[in-house]
Amino acid sequence: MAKLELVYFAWVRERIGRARESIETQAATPLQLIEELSARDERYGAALSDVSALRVAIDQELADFDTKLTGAREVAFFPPMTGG
Amino acid sequence: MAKLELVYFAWVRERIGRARESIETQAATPLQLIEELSARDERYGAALSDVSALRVAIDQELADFDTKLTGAREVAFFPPMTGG
Amino acid sequence: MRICVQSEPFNIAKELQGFGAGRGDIGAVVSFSGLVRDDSGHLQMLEVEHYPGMTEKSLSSCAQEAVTRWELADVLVIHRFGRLQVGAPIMMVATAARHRNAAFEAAEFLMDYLKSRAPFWKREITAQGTQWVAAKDSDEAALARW
Amino acid sequence: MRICVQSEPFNIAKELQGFGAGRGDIGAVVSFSGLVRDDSGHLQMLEVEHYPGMTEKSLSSCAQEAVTRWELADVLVIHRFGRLQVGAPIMMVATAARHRNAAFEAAEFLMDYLKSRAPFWKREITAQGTQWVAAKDSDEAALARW
Repeated sequence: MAKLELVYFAWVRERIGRARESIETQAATPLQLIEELSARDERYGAALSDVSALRVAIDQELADFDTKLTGAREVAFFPPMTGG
Repeated sequence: MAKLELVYFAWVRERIGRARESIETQAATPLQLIEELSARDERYGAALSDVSALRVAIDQELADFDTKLTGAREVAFFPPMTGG
Repeated sequence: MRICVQSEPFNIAKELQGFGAGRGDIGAVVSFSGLVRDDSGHLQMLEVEHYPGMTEKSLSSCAQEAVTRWELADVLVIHRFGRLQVGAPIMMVATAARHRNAAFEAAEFLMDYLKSRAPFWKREITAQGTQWVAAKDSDEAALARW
Repeated sequence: MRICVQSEPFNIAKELQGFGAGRGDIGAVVSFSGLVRDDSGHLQMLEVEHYPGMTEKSLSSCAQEAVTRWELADVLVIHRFGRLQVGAPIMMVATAARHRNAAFEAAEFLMDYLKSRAPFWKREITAQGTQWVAAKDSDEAALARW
Protein backbone atom coordinates (compact mmCIF):
# COMPACT_ATOMS: atom_id res chain seq x y z
CA MET A 1 0.00 0.00 0.00
CA ALA A 2 1.28 3.46 -0.93
CA LYS A 3 0.30 6.71 0.67
CA LEU A 4 -0.98 9.35 -1.76
CA GLU A 5 -2.10 12.94 -1.41
CA LEU A 6 -5.09 13.60 -3.68
CA VAL A 7 -6.07 17.12 -4.74
CA TYR A 8 -9.08 18.29 -6.71
CA PHE A 9 -9.94 21.51 -8.50
CA ALA A 10 -12.91 23.36 -9.99
CA TRP A 11 -16.04 21.22 -10.52
CA VAL A 12 -14.14 18.03 -9.67
CA ARG A 13 -13.49 19.50 -6.22
CA GLU A 14 -17.15 20.54 -5.92
CA ARG A 15 -18.53 17.13 -6.91
CA ILE A 16 -16.21 15.24 -4.59
CA GLY A 17 -16.93 17.74 -1.85
CA ARG A 18 -13.38 18.33 -0.71
CA ALA A 19 -10.19 19.96 -1.98
CA ARG A 20 -7.70 17.35 -0.81
CA GLU A 21 -7.31 14.11 1.10
CA SER A 22 -4.69 11.51 2.00
CA ILE A 23 -5.34 7.92 1.01
CA GLU A 24 -3.71 4.51 1.05
CA THR A 25 -3.90 2.77 -2.31
CA GLN A 26 -2.62 -0.13 -4.38
CA ALA A 27 -3.57 1.54 -7.68
CA ALA A 28 -0.74 1.47 -10.22
CA THR A 29 -2.15 4.22 -12.47
CA PRO A 30 -4.54 7.20 -12.21
CA LEU A 31 -7.13 5.11 -14.07
CA GLN A 32 -6.93 2.33 -11.46
CA LEU A 33 -7.07 4.99 -8.77
CA ILE A 34 -10.33 6.32 -10.23
CA GLU A 35 -11.79 2.79 -10.26
CA GLU A 36 -10.75 2.26 -6.66
CA LEU A 37 -12.19 5.60 -5.50
CA SER A 38 -15.43 5.09 -7.44
CA ALA A 39 -15.94 1.75 -5.70
CA ARG A 40 -15.61 3.49 -2.33
CA ASP A 41 -18.16 6.28 -2.84
CA GLU A 42 -20.47 7.33 -5.64
CA ARG A 43 -19.32 10.97 -5.43
CA TYR A 44 -15.99 9.90 -6.96
CA GLY A 45 -17.79 8.16 -9.77
CA ALA A 46 -19.85 11.30 -10.45
CA ALA A 47 -16.71 13.45 -10.55
CA LEU A 48 -14.21 11.14 -12.21
CA SER A 49 -15.96 8.56 -14.38
CA ASP A 50 -15.63 10.46 -17.68
CA VAL A 51 -11.87 10.77 -18.08
CA SER A 52 -12.29 12.47 -21.46
CA ALA A 53 -13.51 15.53 -19.49
CA LEU A 54 -10.63 15.27 -16.99
CA ARG A 55 -6.95 16.01 -16.67
CA VAL A 56 -4.54 14.44 -14.22
CA ALA A 57 -1.27 15.69 -12.76
CA ILE A 58 1.23 13.52 -10.91
CA ASP A 59 3.47 15.46 -8.54
CA GLN A 60 2.38 18.69 -10.27
CA GLU A 61 3.21 17.54 -13.80
CA LEU A 62 0.49 16.77 -16.35
CA ALA A 63 0.33 13.03 -16.95
CA ASP A 64 -1.71 10.40 -18.77
CA PHE A 65 -4.30 8.27 -17.06
CA ASP A 66 -2.15 5.19 -17.58
CA THR A 67 1.10 6.74 -16.31
CA LYS A 68 2.64 4.59 -13.53
CA LEU A 69 2.16 6.02 -10.06
CA THR A 70 5.41 4.50 -8.77
CA GLY A 71 6.98 6.89 -6.29
CA ALA A 72 4.21 9.49 -6.70
CA ARG A 73 3.29 11.61 -3.68
CA GLU A 74 0.56 13.87 -5.05
CA VAL A 75 -2.11 13.18 -7.67
CA ALA A 76 -4.45 15.92 -8.85
CA PHE A 77 -7.69 15.56 -10.83
CA PHE A 78 -9.26 18.56 -12.53
CA PRO A 79 -11.18 19.69 -15.64
CA PRO A 80 -9.36 20.98 -18.74
CA MET A 81 -7.71 24.27 -17.84
CA THR A 82 -9.23 27.60 -18.76
CA GLY A 83 -6.49 30.10 -17.93
CA GLY A 84 -5.32 33.00 -20.01
CA MET B 1 1.70 71.48 -70.20
CA ALA B 2 0.74 70.62 -66.62
CA LYS B 3 2.35 71.98 -63.50
CA LEU B 4 3.60 69.33 -61.08
CA GLU B 5 5.20 69.44 -57.66
CA LEU B 6 7.92 66.77 -57.42
CA VAL B 7 9.20 65.49 -54.07
CA TYR B 8 12.06 63.12 -53.33
CA PHE B 9 13.06 61.15 -50.26
CA ALA B 10 16.03 59.23 -48.85
CA TRP B 11 18.77 58.39 -51.37
CA VAL B 12 16.61 59.55 -54.27
CA ARG B 13 16.62 63.01 -52.70
CA GLU B 14 20.37 62.82 -52.13
CA ARG B 15 21.19 61.75 -55.70
CA ILE B 16 18.97 64.41 -57.24
CA GLY B 17 20.35 66.96 -54.82
CA ARG B 18 17.07 68.52 -53.76
CA ALA B 19 13.97 67.63 -51.75
CA ARG B 20 11.34 69.19 -54.02
CA GLU B 21 10.81 71.23 -57.15
CA SER B 22 8.02 72.52 -59.37
CA ILE B 23 8.07 71.58 -63.03
CA GLU B 24 6.04 71.91 -66.20
CA THR B 25 5.58 68.60 -67.97
CA GLN B 26 3.69 66.79 -70.72
CA ALA B 27 4.39 63.36 -69.24
CA ALA B 28 1.29 61.20 -68.97
CA THR B 29 2.72 58.71 -66.47
CA PRO B 30 5.48 58.59 -63.81
CA LEU B 31 7.52 56.47 -66.24
CA GLN B 32 7.31 59.16 -68.94
CA LEU B 33 8.13 61.73 -66.30
CA ILE B 34 11.33 59.85 -65.42
CA GLU B 35 12.32 59.72 -69.09
CA GLU B 36 11.68 63.44 -69.45
CA LEU B 37 13.67 64.31 -66.31
CA SER B 38 16.54 62.00 -67.25
CA ALA B 39 16.85 63.77 -70.60
CA ARG B 40 17.19 67.10 -68.80
CA ASP B 41 19.98 66.18 -66.36
CA GLU B 42 22.00 63.07 -65.65
CA ARG B 43 21.36 63.32 -61.90
CA TYR B 44 17.76 62.25 -62.54
CA GLY B 45 18.94 59.27 -64.54
CA ALA B 46 21.28 58.25 -61.70
CA ALA B 47 18.46 58.50 -59.18
CA LEU B 48 15.47 57.24 -61.15
CA SER B 49 16.60 54.92 -63.95
CA ASP B 50 16.09 51.64 -62.07
CA VAL B 51 12.38 51.72 -61.29
CA SER B 52 12.55 48.26 -59.70
CA ALA B 53 14.38 49.96 -56.81
CA LEU B 54 11.84 52.80 -56.65
CA ARG B 55 8.37 53.58 -55.45
CA VAL B 56 6.12 56.37 -56.65
CA ALA B 57 3.24 58.18 -54.96
CA ILE B 58 0.75 60.41 -56.78
CA ASP B 59 -0.89 62.99 -54.51
CA GLN B 60 0.37 61.04 -51.50
CA GLU B 61 -1.05 57.68 -52.58
CA LEU B 62 1.19 54.82 -53.72
CA ALA B 63 0.80 54.32 -57.46
CA ASP B 64 2.23 52.34 -60.36
CA PHE B 65 4.75 53.77 -62.79
CA ASP B 66 2.18 53.62 -65.57
CA THR B 67 -0.67 55.24 -63.61
CA LYS B 68 -2.09 58.25 -65.49
CA LEU B 69 -0.98 61.60 -64.10
CA THR B 70 -4.20 63.33 -65.19
CA GLY B 71 -5.11 65.93 -62.57
CA ALA B 72 -2.14 65.09 -60.35
CA ARG B 73 -0.56 67.90 -58.34
CA GLU B 74 2.23 66.13 -56.46
CA VAL B 75 4.41 63.20 -57.51
CA ALA B 76 6.92 61.65 -55.11
CA PHE B 77 9.80 59.30 -55.90
CA PHE B 78 11.51 57.32 -53.16
CA PRO B 79 13.12 53.96 -52.34
CA PRO B 80 11.10 51.07 -50.85
CA MET B 81 10.00 52.06 -47.36
CA THR B 82 11.80 50.86 -44.25
CA GLY B 83 9.54 51.97 -41.42
CA GLY B 84 8.48 49.96 -38.40
CA MET C 1 12.54 36.50 -16.79
CA ARG C 2 9.74 37.33 -14.38
CA ILE C 3 6.81 35.06 -13.49
CA CYS C 4 4.11 36.33 -11.14
CA VAL C 5 1.11 34.43 -9.82
CA GLN C 6 -0.89 36.82 -7.72
CA SER C 7 -4.33 37.72 -6.41
CA GLU C 8 -3.52 41.45 -6.46
CA PRO C 9 -4.72 43.54 -9.41
CA PHE C 10 -2.00 44.80 -11.74
CA ASN C 11 -1.60 47.59 -14.25
CA ILE C 12 -0.44 46.46 -17.70
CA ALA C 13 1.38 49.70 -18.47
CA LYS C 14 3.12 49.77 -15.12
CA GLU C 15 4.34 46.18 -15.47
CA LEU C 16 5.70 46.96 -18.94
CA GLN C 17 7.62 49.97 -17.64
CA GLY C 18 11.27 49.40 -18.46
CA PHE C 19 10.66 45.97 -20.02
CA GLY C 20 13.27 45.46 -22.77
CA ALA C 21 14.37 49.09 -22.44
CA GLY C 22 17.81 50.64 -22.69
CA ARG C 23 19.54 47.78 -24.54
CA GLY C 24 21.03 47.59 -28.00
CA ASP C 25 20.16 43.98 -28.76
CA ILE C 26 16.36 44.18 -28.60
CA GLY C 27 14.44 45.24 -31.68
CA ALA C 28 10.94 44.11 -30.74
CA VAL C 29 8.72 44.02 -27.67
CA VAL C 30 5.29 42.37 -27.76
CA SER C 31 2.77 42.31 -24.96
CA PHE C 32 -0.53 40.51 -24.66
CA SER C 33 -3.09 41.07 -21.92
CA GLY C 34 -6.28 39.19 -21.27
CA LEU C 35 -9.10 41.18 -19.65
CA VAL C 36 -12.34 40.10 -17.97
CA ARG C 37 -14.98 40.36 -20.69
CA ASP C 38 -18.71 40.46 -20.03
CA ASP C 39 -20.53 39.08 -23.06
CA SER C 40 -23.88 38.59 -21.37
CA GLY C 41 -24.07 41.93 -19.59
CA HIS C 42 -24.77 40.04 -16.36
CA LEU C 43 -21.28 39.17 -15.15
CA GLN C 44 -20.63 40.36 -11.62
CA MET C 45 -17.22 38.82 -11.06
CA LEU C 46 -14.86 36.32 -12.60
CA GLU C 47 -13.32 33.88 -10.16
CA VAL C 48 -10.04 32.21 -11.05
CA GLU C 49 -8.97 29.07 -9.19
CA HIS C 50 -5.46 27.67 -9.54
CA TYR C 51 -3.15 24.89 -8.32
CA PRO C 52 -0.52 26.56 -6.13
CA GLY C 53 2.89 25.10 -6.80
CA MET C 54 2.03 23.51 -10.12
CA THR C 55 0.96 26.90 -11.50
CA GLU C 56 4.36 28.50 -10.92
CA LYS C 57 6.14 25.41 -12.24
CA SER C 58 4.12 25.22 -15.43
CA LEU C 59 4.39 28.96 -16.15
CA SER C 60 8.15 28.85 -15.57
CA SER C 61 8.74 25.85 -17.79
CA CYS C 62 6.55 27.40 -20.48
CA ALA C 63 8.53 30.67 -20.31
CA GLN C 64 11.81 28.76 -20.32
CA GLU C 65 10.72 26.85 -23.41
CA ALA C 66 9.87 30.13 -25.15
CA VAL C 67 13.24 31.67 -24.25
CA THR C 68 15.05 28.65 -25.68
CA ARG C 69 13.02 28.36 -28.88
CA TRP C 70 13.06 32.06 -29.78
CA GLU C 71 16.23 33.31 -28.05
CA LEU C 72 14.23 35.89 -26.16
CA ALA C 73 16.12 38.67 -24.44
CA ASP C 74 13.41 38.84 -21.79
CA VAL C 75 10.02 37.40 -20.94
CA LEU C 76 7.34 38.36 -18.44
CA VAL C 77 4.30 36.37 -17.35
CA ILE C 78 1.70 37.57 -14.84
CA HIS C 79 -1.48 35.67 -14.00
CA ARG C 80 -4.03 36.56 -11.37
CA PHE C 81 -6.25 34.26 -9.32
CA GLY C 82 -9.18 34.99 -7.02
CA ARG C 83 -12.06 37.35 -7.77
CA LEU C 84 -11.68 39.75 -10.69
CA GLN C 85 -13.86 42.61 -11.82
CA VAL C 86 -15.19 43.14 -15.34
CA GLY C 87 -12.59 44.96 -17.44
CA ALA C 88 -9.71 44.05 -15.14
CA PRO C 89 -6.57 42.38 -16.53
CA ILE C 90 -6.53 38.62 -15.79
CA MET C 91 -3.04 37.99 -17.10
CA MET C 92 -0.34 39.29 -19.38
CA VAL C 93 2.73 38.07 -21.19
CA ALA C 94 5.49 40.17 -22.70
CA THR C 95 8.40 39.13 -24.89
CA ALA C 96 11.53 40.97 -26.02
CA ALA C 97 13.56 39.71 -28.97
CA ARG C 98 15.91 40.80 -31.71
CA HIS C 99 13.25 40.54 -34.44
CA ARG C 100 9.51 41.07 -34.52
CA ASN C 101 8.53 37.61 -35.72
CA ALA C 102 10.24 35.98 -32.75
CA ALA C 103 8.58 38.37 -30.30
CA PHE C 104 5.12 37.82 -31.83
CA GLU C 105 5.47 34.05 -32.14
CA ALA C 106 6.82 33.62 -28.62
CA ALA C 107 3.94 35.68 -27.17
CA GLU C 108 1.37 33.61 -29.07
CA PHE C 109 3.12 30.39 -28.03
CA LEU C 110 3.04 31.47 -24.38
CA MET C 111 -0.67 32.28 -24.65
CA ASP C 112 -1.55 28.99 -26.36
CA TYR C 113 0.37 26.96 -23.80
CA LEU C 114 -0.83 28.90 -20.84
CA LYS C 115 -4.47 28.51 -21.95
CA SER C 116 -4.37 24.73 -22.07
CA ARG C 117 -1.44 23.75 -19.84
CA ALA C 118 -1.33 26.07 -16.85
CA PRO C 119 -3.67 24.94 -14.04
CA PHE C 120 -6.20 27.78 -13.91
CA TRP C 121 -9.97 27.45 -13.96
CA LYS C 122 -12.40 30.29 -14.47
CA ARG C 123 -15.87 30.59 -13.00
CA GLU C 124 -18.39 33.25 -13.92
CA ILE C 125 -20.42 34.77 -11.11
CA THR C 126 -23.75 36.36 -12.04
CA ALA C 127 -26.90 37.23 -10.11
CA GLN C 128 -28.32 33.92 -11.41
CA GLY C 129 -25.51 31.87 -9.92
CA THR C 130 -22.06 30.63 -10.84
CA GLN C 131 -20.85 28.65 -13.81
CA TRP C 132 -17.49 27.11 -14.68
CA VAL C 133 -16.12 28.28 -18.00
CA ALA C 134 -15.76 25.32 -20.38
CA ALA C 135 -12.47 24.72 -22.14
CA LYS C 136 -12.58 25.26 -25.90
CA ASP C 137 -11.51 22.60 -28.34
CA SER C 138 -9.95 25.41 -30.37
CA ASP C 139 -7.60 26.22 -27.49
CA GLU C 140 -6.33 22.65 -27.36
CA ALA C 141 -6.05 22.62 -31.16
CA ALA C 142 -4.00 25.82 -31.08
CA LEU C 143 -1.14 23.89 -29.48
CA ALA C 144 -0.70 21.77 -32.58
CA ARG C 145 1.04 24.54 -34.48
CA TRP C 146 4.02 24.71 -32.10
CA MET D 1 -8.23 55.34 -32.58
CA ARG D 2 -5.06 57.35 -32.09
CA ILE D 3 -2.35 57.92 -34.72
CA CYS D 4 0.77 59.88 -33.78
CA VAL D 5 3.66 60.85 -36.05
CA GLN D 6 6.21 62.62 -33.92
CA SER D 7 9.87 63.46 -33.46
CA GLU D 8 9.55 63.38 -29.66
CA PRO D 9 10.60 60.25 -27.77
CA PHE D 10 7.79 58.27 -26.19
CA ASN D 11 7.42 55.75 -23.41
CA ILE D 12 5.69 52.50 -24.40
CA ALA D 13 4.20 51.87 -20.97
CA LYS D 14 2.93 55.42 -20.64
CA GLU D 15 1.24 55.31 -24.05
CA LEU D 16 -0.46 52.05 -23.12
CA GLN D 17 -1.80 53.49 -19.89
CA GLY D 18 -5.56 53.17 -19.99
CA PHE D 19 -5.61 51.62 -23.48
CA GLY D 20 -8.59 49.24 -23.67
CA ALA D 21 -9.17 49.60 -19.93
CA GLY D 22 -12.40 49.75 -17.97
CA ARG D 23 -14.69 48.24 -20.59
CA GLY D 24 -16.63 45.01 -20.61
CA ASP D 25 -16.33 44.24 -24.31
CA ILE D 26 -12.55 43.91 -24.60
CA GLY D 27 -10.93 40.57 -23.85
CA ALA D 28 -7.51 41.08 -25.39
CA VAL D 29 -4.95 43.84 -25.74
CA VAL D 30 -1.80 43.36 -27.83
CA SER D 31 1.05 45.82 -28.17
CA PHE D 32 4.11 45.75 -30.38
CA SER D 33 7.05 48.12 -30.13
CA GLY D 34 10.04 48.40 -32.41
CA LEU D 35 13.26 49.61 -30.78
CA VAL D 36 16.53 50.89 -32.26
CA ARG D 37 18.81 47.86 -32.38
CA ASP D 38 22.57 48.03 -32.76
CA ASP D 39 23.79 44.83 -34.41
CA SER D 40 27.26 46.10 -35.33
CA GLY D 41 28.08 47.73 -32.03
CA HIS D 42 28.97 50.90 -33.94
CA LEU D 43 25.59 52.57 -34.31
CA GLN D 44 25.55 56.13 -33.01
CA MET D 45 22.09 57.16 -34.07
CA LEU D 46 19.24 56.01 -36.28
CA GLU D 47 17.73 58.71 -38.47
CA VAL D 48 14.18 58.29 -39.70
CA GLU D 49 12.96 60.36 -42.66
CA HIS D 50 9.29 60.50 -43.59
CA TYR D 51 6.84 62.07 -46.02
CA PRO D 52 4.74 64.55 -44.01
CA GLY D 53 1.11 64.34 -45.03
CA MET D 54 1.33 60.98 -46.74
CA THR D 55 2.62 59.39 -43.54
CA GLU D 56 -0.43 60.35 -41.52
CA LYS D 57 -2.77 59.35 -44.36
CA SER D 58 -1.20 55.93 -44.84
CA LEU D 59 -1.10 55.15 -41.12
CA SER D 60 -4.73 56.20 -40.73
CA SER D 61 -5.96 54.15 -43.65
CA CYS D 62 -3.98 51.17 -42.42
CA ALA D 63 -5.49 51.50 -38.93
CA GLN D 64 -8.96 51.96 -40.40
CA GLU D 65 -8.53 48.81 -42.48
CA ALA D 66 -7.51 46.87 -39.35
CA VAL D 67 -10.51 48.15 -37.37
CA THR D 68 -12.85 47.06 -40.15
CA ARG D 69 -11.33 43.64 -40.73
CA TRP D 70 -11.01 42.63 -37.08
CA GLU D 71 -13.74 44.72 -35.40
CA LEU D 72 -11.19 46.28 -33.07
CA ALA D 73 -12.48 48.14 -30.05
CA ASP D 74 -9.45 50.41 -30.20
CA VAL D 75 -6.18 50.88 -32.07
CA LEU D 76 -3.10 52.98 -31.43
CA VAL D 77 -0.21 53.73 -33.80
CA ILE D 78 2.82 55.86 -32.92
CA HIS D 79 5.82 56.34 -35.20
CA ARG D 80 8.77 58.61 -34.63
CA PHE D 81 10.94 60.41 -37.17
CA GLY D 82 14.21 62.30 -36.78
CA ARG D 83 17.24 61.12 -34.84
CA LEU D 84 16.78 58.21 -32.44
CA GLN D 85 19.16 56.73 -29.90
CA VAL D 86 20.07 53.06 -29.59
CA GLY D 87 17.49 51.26 -27.47
CA ALA D 88 14.82 53.91 -27.98
CA PRO D 89 11.34 52.99 -29.24
CA ILE D 90 10.91 53.82 -32.94
CA MET D 91 7.24 53.00 -33.12
CA MET D 92 4.45 51.04 -31.51
CA VAL D 93 1.04 49.66 -32.35
CA ALA D 94 -1.61 48.46 -29.93
CA THR D 95 -4.89 46.69 -30.60
CA ALA D 96 -7.88 45.92 -28.39
CA ALA D 97 -10.41 43.30 -29.39
CA ARG D 98 -12.95 40.85 -28.06
CA HIS D 99 -10.74 37.82 -28.70
CA ARG D 100 -7.00 37.25 -28.65
CA ASN D 101 -6.61 36.02 -32.21
CA ALA D 102 -8.11 39.23 -33.58
CA ALA D 103 -5.86 41.38 -31.41
CA PHE D 104 -2.73 39.44 -32.41
CA GLU D 105 -3.58 39.28 -36.10
CA ALA D 106 -4.51 42.95 -36.33
CA ALA D 107 -1.24 43.96 -34.64
CA GLU D 108 0.78 41.82 -37.05
CA PHE D 109 -1.21 43.16 -40.00
CA LEU D 110 -0.52 46.74 -38.89
CA MET D 111 3.20 45.99 -38.58
CA ASP D 112 3.42 44.27 -41.96
CA TYR D 113 1.61 47.10 -43.72
CA LEU D 114 3.42 49.83 -41.90
CA LYS D 115 6.81 48.29 -42.78
CA SER D 116 6.21 48.28 -46.52
CA ARG D 117 3.50 50.90 -47.08
CA ALA D 118 4.09 53.81 -44.73
CA PRO D 119 6.61 56.34 -46.11
CA PHE D 120 9.46 56.06 -43.63
CA TRP D 121 13.12 55.55 -44.47
CA LYS D 122 15.82 54.64 -41.96
CA ARG D 123 19.45 55.65 -42.11
CA GLU D 124 22.16 54.34 -39.79
CA ILE D 125 24.70 56.82 -38.53
CA THR D 126 28.05 55.41 -37.40
CA ALA D 127 31.53 56.91 -36.92
CA GLN D 128 32.33 55.53 -40.40
CA GLY D 129 29.51 57.43 -42.06
CA THR D 130 25.84 57.00 -42.85
CA GLN D 131 23.99 54.26 -44.67
CA TRP D 132 20.38 53.89 -45.78
CA VAL D 133 18.75 50.72 -44.48
CA ALA D 134 17.72 48.50 -47.38
CA ALA D 135 14.16 47.20 -47.57
CA LYS D 136 13.86 43.44 -47.10
CA ASP D 137 12.12 41.23 -49.64
CA SER D 138 10.71 39.34 -46.68
CA ASP D 139 8.88 42.47 -45.53
CA GLU D 140 7.18 42.84 -48.89
CA ALA D 141 6.42 39.11 -48.93
CA ALA D 142 4.82 39.36 -45.48
CA LEU D 143 1.96 41.37 -47.01
CA ALA D 144 0.87 38.41 -49.09
CA ARG D 145 -0.76 36.68 -46.13
CA TRP D 146 -3.37 39.40 -45.59
